[in-house]
Amino acid sequence: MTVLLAFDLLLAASIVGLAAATLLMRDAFAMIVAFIVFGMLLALGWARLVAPDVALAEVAIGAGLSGALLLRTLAHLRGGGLSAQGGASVSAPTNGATQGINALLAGLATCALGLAYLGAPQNVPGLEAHVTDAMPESGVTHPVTAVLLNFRAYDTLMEVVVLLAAVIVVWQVERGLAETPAPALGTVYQGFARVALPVAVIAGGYLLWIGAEAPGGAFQAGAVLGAVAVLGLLSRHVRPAPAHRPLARGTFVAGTAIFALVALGVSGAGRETFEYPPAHAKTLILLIEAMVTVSIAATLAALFHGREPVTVATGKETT
Amino acid sequence: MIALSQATIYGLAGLAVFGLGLMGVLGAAERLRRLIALNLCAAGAGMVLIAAAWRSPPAVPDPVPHALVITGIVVMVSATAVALALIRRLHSLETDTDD
Amino acid sequence: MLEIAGTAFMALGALFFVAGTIGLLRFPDVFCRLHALTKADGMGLALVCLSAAIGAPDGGEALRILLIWVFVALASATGGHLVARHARRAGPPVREVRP
Amino acid sequence: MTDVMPDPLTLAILLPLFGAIAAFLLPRAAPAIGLGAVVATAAAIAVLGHLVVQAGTIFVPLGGWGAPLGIELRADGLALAMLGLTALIALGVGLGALAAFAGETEVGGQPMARQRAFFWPLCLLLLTGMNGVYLSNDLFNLYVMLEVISLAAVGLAVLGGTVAALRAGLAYMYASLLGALMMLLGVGFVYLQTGRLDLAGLAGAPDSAALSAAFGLMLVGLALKTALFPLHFWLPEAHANATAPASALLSALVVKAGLYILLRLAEAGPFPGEAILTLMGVLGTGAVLWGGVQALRAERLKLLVAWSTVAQMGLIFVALARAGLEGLSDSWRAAALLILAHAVAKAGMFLAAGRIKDVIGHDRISELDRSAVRPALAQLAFALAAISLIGLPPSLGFIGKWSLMEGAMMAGNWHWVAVTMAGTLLSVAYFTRALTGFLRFDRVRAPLDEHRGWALADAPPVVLAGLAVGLGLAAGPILAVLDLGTPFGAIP
Repeated sequence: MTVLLAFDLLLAASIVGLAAATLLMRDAFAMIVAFIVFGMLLALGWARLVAPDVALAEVAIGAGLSGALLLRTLAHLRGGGLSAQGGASVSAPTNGATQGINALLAGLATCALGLAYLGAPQNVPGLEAHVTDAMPESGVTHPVTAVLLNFRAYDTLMEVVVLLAAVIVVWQVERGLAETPAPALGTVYQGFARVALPVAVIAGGYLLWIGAEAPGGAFQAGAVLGAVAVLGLLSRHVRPAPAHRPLARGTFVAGTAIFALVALGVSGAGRETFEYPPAHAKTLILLIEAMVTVSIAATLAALFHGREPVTVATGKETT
Repeated sequence: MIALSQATIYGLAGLAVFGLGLMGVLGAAERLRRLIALNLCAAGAGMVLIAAAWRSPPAVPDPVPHALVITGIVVMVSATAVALALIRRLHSLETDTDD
Repeated sequence: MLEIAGTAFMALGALFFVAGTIGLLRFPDVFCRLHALTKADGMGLALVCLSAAIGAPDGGEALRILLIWVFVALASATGGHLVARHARRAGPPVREVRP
Repeated sequence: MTDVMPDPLTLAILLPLFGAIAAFLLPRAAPAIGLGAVVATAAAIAVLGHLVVQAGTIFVPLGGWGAPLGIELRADGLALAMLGLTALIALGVGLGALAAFAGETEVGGQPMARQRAFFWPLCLLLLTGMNGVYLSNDLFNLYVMLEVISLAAVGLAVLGGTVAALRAGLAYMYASLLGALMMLLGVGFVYLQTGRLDLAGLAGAPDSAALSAAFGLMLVGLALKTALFPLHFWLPEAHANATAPASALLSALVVKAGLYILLRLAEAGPFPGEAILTLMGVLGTGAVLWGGVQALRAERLKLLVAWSTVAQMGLIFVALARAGLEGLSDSWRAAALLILAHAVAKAGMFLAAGRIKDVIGHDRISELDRSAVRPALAQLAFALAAISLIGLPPSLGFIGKWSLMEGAMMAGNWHWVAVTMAGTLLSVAYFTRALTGFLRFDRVRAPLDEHRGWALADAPPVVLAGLAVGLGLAAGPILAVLDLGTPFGAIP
C-alpha cells in the first residue's frame, strides 16, 4: 500500500513538474511536446484514481488532438515546417515586476485554495448512491455513460453544441486561406495508414459499443475516429473539396440534431424532455451515441483541418 | 492531522497545476503559451473534480465528476481549436501587413 | 510460477525503458537517440505487454493486450521512420564521432 | 410538470438551437431561418410567461430524474424578464442585421455574404446559451452554457475579420475562458463541500472554507466575464471593433449572463459576507469613474459606447451593494431593472452608432456633424438611448437609478448615492460629446451630399431606443413580472 502511495506521490510530483516545465520551455515546439507528455501522465493519474473513461478521453482528446492542433498551428506560424526557427519567435516574457506580482498573487491564491481543499469535509456523500439507485432504469450498465447520456444528458447535448459552435467559428475565421502544402510522408507512412486506419475504425466502433457496459463511449470513440480522419488528411486519403461542404455541414450537425430531436420526441404523455421510455432507453442511447460519435469525429477532423474548403474565386484572399 | 490519501495527493497536485496555469496566463507573452496555460488550468480543475469523486470512502468512485470532466475536456478542445484558428488567422494578416 | 515470470518480465521491461530513456538523454544527435528509443523501448514494451498478458484474467484480455503491442510497435516504427526521414532532409548532417 | 408538451422551457432553449442548425445547413436562407427561429422562440417564451403568471416558479426535471441526480430547469419572474428581454433584443438586432449585412461590398474584411451567412448560426447559438443560463438551476450546467455563449460571442466579435477585431477577439476569448475555468474550479469546490451541483444544494450548506473558496473563484470568474473593473481590459476593444449588430448583442446581452449568474448565486447560497459585497460596490465605483473618464477620452463613437458599458456594468454592481447584505432581498430588483434598461438602450445605441458609421463612413467623434447625409433617425435613436443610459425621466434607466438611490438612502448609505450621481454626471458629459456633434454645422468639409433619406435599417435602433425610454412608464408591470415566483424569498 505504501509503495503505491509513494508511486502516487511521484506521479503527482511529475505531473506538477511537467506543468511547470511546459510553461518554462523556451522553444515553442518543446513546449507543445511537454504539454502532450503532461497529458499522458495526467491520464495515468486518472487511471490511478479509477477513472478510466476520463483517462481515455484525456489521452485521445486532451493530449492527442489538442497536441495535434497545437503542432499544426505551430507549423503554420513557422511557415510550413516545425523545425524552422523563424515565424513564432519565442521571446522571453518582459516586465519582471508585473510578472513577479502576478506570480505572487497566483501563488497566494493557490495556497489559499490548497488550505480550503484540505479543510473540506471528507465524509459528505456525493451522488454515487443516487446513481446506483437509478442505474436499473438508465438503459445502460456503465455508470459514467448513464450519467452522460441519461441523468445529465442535457449537459452532454450542450457539450456537443459547444463543438458545433467551435467548428462554425473556425470555418468563419479561416475561410479562403491558401492551403499549406501537406508534407510528403513517404511510402512507409502510407503503408502504415493502410493497415492502421481500418483497424482504428474498428477500435472506434468497439469503444462506442462497449460504452454501454464498460469504460468507453461516444466521446472516446469519436476521438479515435477523429484521429483516423486526421491521419487520413495527412496521408491525403481524405481530400476536402468544396463539393463536400453540404455533406460536412450535415455531419457536423447530425449528432446535435438527433440528440435534440430524440430529447423532444420522447416527451409527452406525462414524460419530460430527455425522459426515455425505459423499454427503449438502450436503443435510443445507442442511436444518440452513434450519431454523436460520427459528428464528433467529423468535427474534430475539421477543427484540425481548419479552413472550410472553398474554391479560391475572389482573388482578394491570398495567403 | 490530515490523512494523506491518494485522492488528496492528486487534488492538491491539481490545485498546483491550476495555479501554475494561472501564473502562465497572467505572465506569458506569447499567444500559444497563454493558450497552453489555460489548458493547464482546465487540467488542474479536472484533477480536483476527479479527486472529489473519492471523498467519502465508497467501494467505487462517484461517476458524476467523471462525466463532468469528460465534458470539460471536450469543451476545452473546442475552445482551443477556436483560439488556434484566431492565432493562425492573425498571424497570416500580421505577416501580410508587416511585409 | 506464472506470477514470478510476469514480475520478472515486467522488471526486465522497465529496465529496457530506463536504458532507452538514458539513451534519449545522453546521445548526441537525433539518429542515435532514435536508435536508443525505438530499439530499447520496443523491447521494453514487448516485455511489459508479455507480463501483462500473463497476468490477464482470460484469453480475450490477453489477446487484446497482444494486439496493443502489435499496433504500438507498428506505430512507433512508422513514427521513428518519419522522424528520421525529416531529420535527414531538414536537419544538420549526422554528427561525426571523433576518436 | 407542465400541461404543455413539450414544455416551453426546453423549447426556449432548443428552438434557437434548431434554428442555428438550419441556418448553418442552408447559408443562403440563413436570415429568414434566423428571424423565424427568433419569432418561434419568442412565442415559446410567451407561453412560458402565461404559465409563470399562473403558477409562479416552474421546475422541469429533465429526464424525469430531478435534482440532485438530474438537471432541473427553473423559470420564475426574473428568468422570464430576462428571456423576454433577450428575445426582444434578438429580434431588434436581427432586423438591424438584415440591413447591416445587406449588399455585397466588402470593406476590408469579410465578404458581406459570408458575414450574413455566419451571423445567424452564431446569433442563434448565443440565444441558446443565454436562454440556457436564464433557465438553468445547476452549477455545472451554467459552466457549459457559459462556454456555449463564449464561443458564439467570440465568433460574433471577429465576424468583421479585421486585424483589430481578431486581436480583440483573441484577448476576449482568453479572458472568457479563464473566467469559465475559475467557475469550473469553483464548481469543483462546491461539489467537495456539498456533494451536489444544483443551486438548491448551496442553500443548506454550512459556511466553510471550501465554500468560501468556491464563491471566491466563481465571483472572480464571473467578474472577469462581466468586465467588472479592473477586469474590464478586454471589453472596450472587443465591443468597439465588432460589426454593429455583433456589438449590440455582446454589449446588451453577453455581459449580462455573468451578472445573472451572480444574482442567482446571491439568491441561492450563503453569500460570503458583507465585506465581499462592499468590495463589489467599490470595484463598481471604480468602473463607473474609470469607464466614464475613458469614455470622455475616446476618439471613436463605438469606443465611447463600449466604455460606457464598462461604467454601466459598474453601476449595476453598485446597485447590488447599495444596502448591504440584508438589503440584498430588495437590491436585486434595482440591479435587474438596470440590467434591463442597459440592455435595451445599449442594443439601440450600438445599432445607431453602426448606422451612423455606415452612412457617414467613419465614427470619429471630432468630425461628427449635421451634414446633409446625416443619418437623422440613427442620431435620434442614439439620443434616446443616451437619455435612458443617463437616467432622465421617464426612461427605464431613470427608474433603475431611482430604485438604486432610494434603497441606498433608506439604508443610510449616502456614498452609493454620491457614486450614482457622479456616474450620471460623467455620462451626461461623455454622451454630450457625441450629441453636440450631431448638432454642429461648422465641421462640414466635404461638399454637401444629397440627403439619402431614411432606410428600413433605421427602424430597429429607433424602436429599441424608444423602448428604453418608454418602458419606464411600464415600470410597475415590469416589477410585477420580476416578483413572480418571489425570487430572493418573500417580498419585504
